[in-house]
Amino acid sequence: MTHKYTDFTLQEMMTVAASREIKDGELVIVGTGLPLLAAFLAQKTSAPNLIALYESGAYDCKPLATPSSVVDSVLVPGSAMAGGLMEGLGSVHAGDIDVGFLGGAQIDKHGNLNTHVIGDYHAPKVRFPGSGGSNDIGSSCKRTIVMMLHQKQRFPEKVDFNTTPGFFNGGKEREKYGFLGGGPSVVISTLGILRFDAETREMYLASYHPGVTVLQIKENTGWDLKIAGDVHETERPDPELLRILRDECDPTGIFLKKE
Amino acid sequence: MTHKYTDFTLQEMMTVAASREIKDGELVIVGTGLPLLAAFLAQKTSAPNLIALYESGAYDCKPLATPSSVVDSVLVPGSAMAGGLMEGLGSVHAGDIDVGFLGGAQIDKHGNLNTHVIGDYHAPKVRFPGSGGSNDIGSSCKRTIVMMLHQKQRFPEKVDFNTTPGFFNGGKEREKYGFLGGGPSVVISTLGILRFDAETREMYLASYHPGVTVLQIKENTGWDLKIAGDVHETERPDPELLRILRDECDPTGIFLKKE
Amino acid sequence: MKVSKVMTAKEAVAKFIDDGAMVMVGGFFHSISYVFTHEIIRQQKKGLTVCAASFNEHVDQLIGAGCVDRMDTSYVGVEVFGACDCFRRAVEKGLPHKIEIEEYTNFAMMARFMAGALGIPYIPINSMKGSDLLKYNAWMGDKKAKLMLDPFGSGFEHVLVPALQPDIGYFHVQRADEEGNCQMWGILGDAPWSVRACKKVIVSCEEIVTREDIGRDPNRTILPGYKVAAVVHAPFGAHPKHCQGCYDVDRPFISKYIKEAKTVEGWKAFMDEWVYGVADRAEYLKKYVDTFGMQQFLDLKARDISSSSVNYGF
Amino acid sequence: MKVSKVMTAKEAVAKFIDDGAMVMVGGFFHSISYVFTHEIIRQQKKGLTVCAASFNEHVDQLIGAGCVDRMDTSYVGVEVFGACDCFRRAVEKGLPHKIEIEEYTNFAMMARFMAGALGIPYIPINSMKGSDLLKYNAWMGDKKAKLMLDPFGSGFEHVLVPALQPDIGYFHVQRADEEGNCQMWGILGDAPWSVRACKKVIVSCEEIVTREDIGRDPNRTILPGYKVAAVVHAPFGAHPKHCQGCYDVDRPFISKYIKEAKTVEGWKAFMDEWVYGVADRAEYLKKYVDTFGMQQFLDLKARDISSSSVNYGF
Repeated sequence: MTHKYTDFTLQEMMTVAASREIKDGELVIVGTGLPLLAAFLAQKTSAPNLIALYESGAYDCKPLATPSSVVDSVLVPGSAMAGGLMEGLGSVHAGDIDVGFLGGAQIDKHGNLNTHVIGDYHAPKVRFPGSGGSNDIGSSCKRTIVMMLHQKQRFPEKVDFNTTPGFFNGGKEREKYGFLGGGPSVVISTLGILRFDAETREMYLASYHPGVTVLQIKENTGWDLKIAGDVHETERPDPELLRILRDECDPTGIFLKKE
Repeated sequence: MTHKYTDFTLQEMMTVAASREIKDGELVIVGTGLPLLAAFLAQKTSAPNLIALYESGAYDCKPLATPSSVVDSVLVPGSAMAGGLMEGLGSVHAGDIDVGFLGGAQIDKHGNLNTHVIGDYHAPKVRFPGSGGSNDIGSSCKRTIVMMLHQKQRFPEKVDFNTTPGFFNGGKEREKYGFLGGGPSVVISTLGILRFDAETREMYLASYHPGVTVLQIKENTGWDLKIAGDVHETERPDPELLRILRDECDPTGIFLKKE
Repeated sequence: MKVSKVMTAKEAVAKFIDDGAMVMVGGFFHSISYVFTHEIIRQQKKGLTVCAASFNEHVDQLIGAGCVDRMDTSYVGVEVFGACDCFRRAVEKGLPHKIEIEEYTNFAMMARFMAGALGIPYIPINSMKGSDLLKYNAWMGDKKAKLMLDPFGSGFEHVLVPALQPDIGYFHVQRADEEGNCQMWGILGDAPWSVRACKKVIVSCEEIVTREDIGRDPNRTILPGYKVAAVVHAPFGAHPKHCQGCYDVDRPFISKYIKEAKTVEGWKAFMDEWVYGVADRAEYLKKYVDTFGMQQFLDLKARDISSSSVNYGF
Repeated sequence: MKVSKVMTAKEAVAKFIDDGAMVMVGGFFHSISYVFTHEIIRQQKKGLTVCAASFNEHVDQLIGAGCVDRMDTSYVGVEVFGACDCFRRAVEKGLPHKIEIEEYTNFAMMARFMAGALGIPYIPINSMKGSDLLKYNAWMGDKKAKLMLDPFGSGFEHVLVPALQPDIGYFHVQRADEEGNCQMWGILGDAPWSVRACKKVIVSCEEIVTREDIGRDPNRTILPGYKVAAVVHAPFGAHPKHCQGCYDVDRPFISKYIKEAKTVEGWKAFMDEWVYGVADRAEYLKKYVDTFGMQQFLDLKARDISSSSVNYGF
């Protein structure tokens, strides 16, 4: 199978965009799936001194194959430390971690995340897994990167259940809680990249992915989404990055669907 | 050097008496010195299933030589677990430990212990090391065994500083604190064995060591010490016990002075 | 040698898992004691409150089997690989019956276990603040968590979460001795705090070793024997989960369960085949080999990446 | 390879131990970093607040040298083997100057370190209740500890002790890599909580190994590199304390210190000879060999009691 390194899927676009959000030397707590690939990609390209850790307690791992979960045995040999949740999430709660990755069933206008229920808590239409470490990461990592499937029901004006607070109702509301973490810094969706206004803490569209229109994004968002003055197309992935992502980060296609 | 196993020192008498206080199968937290020897002796004789642990985190040790401290490296090889203070003292604070050993500069009528100062706290005549793990052991072990040099200034009516509460002012006062530990069950001094009245929680003389008189003990106690109706001589150490104590528990005389 | 605690899984579950007990299920997405999980299902234990920092599909089997009345946890799912559909049916439709859930975060659960293990009554944390986790509670009522202004004057509130001391816990380790001293390596997950918090623990292990073997590397001991009530020898006892240095995760088998559990009928068929239809772990493994072939079974086995040795001399 | 943090003890102390800092001194009666302790004394650091769960005679040297203004601890002594006389002179006679002491219990100190390490603001405990430890405080005033009625309704009070996050900590381990990943075995004492609580840590080690060596046994890592600011290669760096698998305690040498420190003059003579009079650890060790003979030095070396190996394969 030959890969064309100029064509890419939206999953790949998201992963590359997420990897760009990490600065060299940062401590990053990584979850399964695209965040894991984004951290790997950053480490192999722009952020060689990034240290990746997992809530399970694995720290600075050098896995010989793509881990399929945050407790994959492949994470252990060669890692700098194998501890437990109190090592992984303890570092998070202490405010030591620069970047955390989040996702969920819903995200709202002010970056609040729902991984609990659709509908009423006591009689839910759909029940999701719950917080796990999400709330901990969202409360205490210096900033978080959210990755979302962009659909209208997943971007409501207000989440059905606030599992992991972002900026609550916006403005300075988050600050009164004394969190160590600053909240979400970016939302990377299947359609574009969204950020938060520094004053109102309302989510706005910063860029749209190649092949996606602003209108399409507005239609898939559950409130009247504001658009940045300088809104533009998301920078396309460099072919070399795509090669590394496909051939080195996920060669067996655990997370990236192969055509 | 030939040992006579019928003669014994008061140190040896104390150690044997302390070993008798431990029941088979108990979990015992052991400190340096005579308590360590008492636990070893019990393990080799009446309490083969005793498990000794140390506040440093060493658990169920099988040392190849007499440890000279609670962190002696000799404790580690062959032990069932080498952890840290949070493993050792954590088990204590959780209420898991049956017996703890204590000692100090002063003990008073109601079993309160002082390992801080003689005189005023802010301008002490003599400064001692402080609590260390004593207060933790006294607060949370199911019962404690206190070993003391019996001198009048060391047995005052009231301690100068209450480092490790026993029964406070007696009666039911200890109960209002909700400690997991029951307090001191016995005081083994260089002169005799003292216990606490079940109602008043006042210390009384249960037995006097061979060669010691009741009067001598009263004169070396800082209050009008009550005497048990059935006061008697402390049971002499069995010669076989003395042999094990000297030749197996402390063969090089780290803690037991050799003549 | 102290008294041996070795027995079969059947005996251990019959003796130490009581109907209505609060049961801690050890393991974090790995090294789950499936041998005990399946035995609890076969013995049809009822009214359990199960607790864990996070749960995977193993708890889904317990829920589907009707063993669980209450859950005290932060998560019930299989990461990006699928949903726990028995859990969803219980919550969404009350099948086989409604369950109550007391929900925390992963760190909050760990803090509660740590508190339980150390005799600390409660722990103030920064997680959960402002979230809807504080809006809802189940059987614990207002004892699920308390908001309190920092008495040391930071000006902020913290969430006080209460210590958790389950009646009994079970987990799976690489090796244990007959007295119950348990050794574990690789990712430790919820251990040691979750097991140390329990009043008693039953353990399944890949290998039963001598007390002397334990003493050859005492820093690997994750739980001292005094906490342990039963030791069960169960090679491949965590399958289809993985166990570092022993075997890898069997993701196709987990996916098979997730897929079949999408319907009640599919779930029943799977369970009849792999749980109710086998007497014990040995039969389960034999069935696995008969169904998927010896090669697939052997492919799970871990390659050798030996640790270095250290000197414990004095 | 990330940026190397390797430097000399002289550089590490000059760069990371500031006058007036709160300094955590790692080690519990063993594996004390004497190499840093002596360097701090030689560099005449002033106004330090030193903290540790418990202190032995090493802190006595810091006190005698006038480096210490405040102590935050539970214990200053040498078990049954003697007193710390500089500590006593400071408290009893104000020599070389008065020191303030904030006194807790060993468990309370560990709980404070644990809280500091985990971002937990304070921890409620059962120790200290009713004792005179709650009657007295120093610079912390009423923030030393708070009594609070259990908000979960047990009816009892607990002692809330505040988290401790020292500015800098130092400790000694068997091995570390250039990035600061530290491995330790044997009794762990106050580790990992005391070091994890610190904002930054400087570490001395018996051996500097490669990052790959660390990865061959990642469960031995007691502190991840991100916390570490400097790595100092210092064989026999804990002498006269012991270091599991490397060398035993040198009790005669400790007794010599305790004896000589009974008078100010004796203390000065000892320190002139063994601290002020040597430039660094290498000179100290050479002096030891010159004074006591190579045989006595070699007798300290640990015998070989190798651990078993485990399989980390997947």
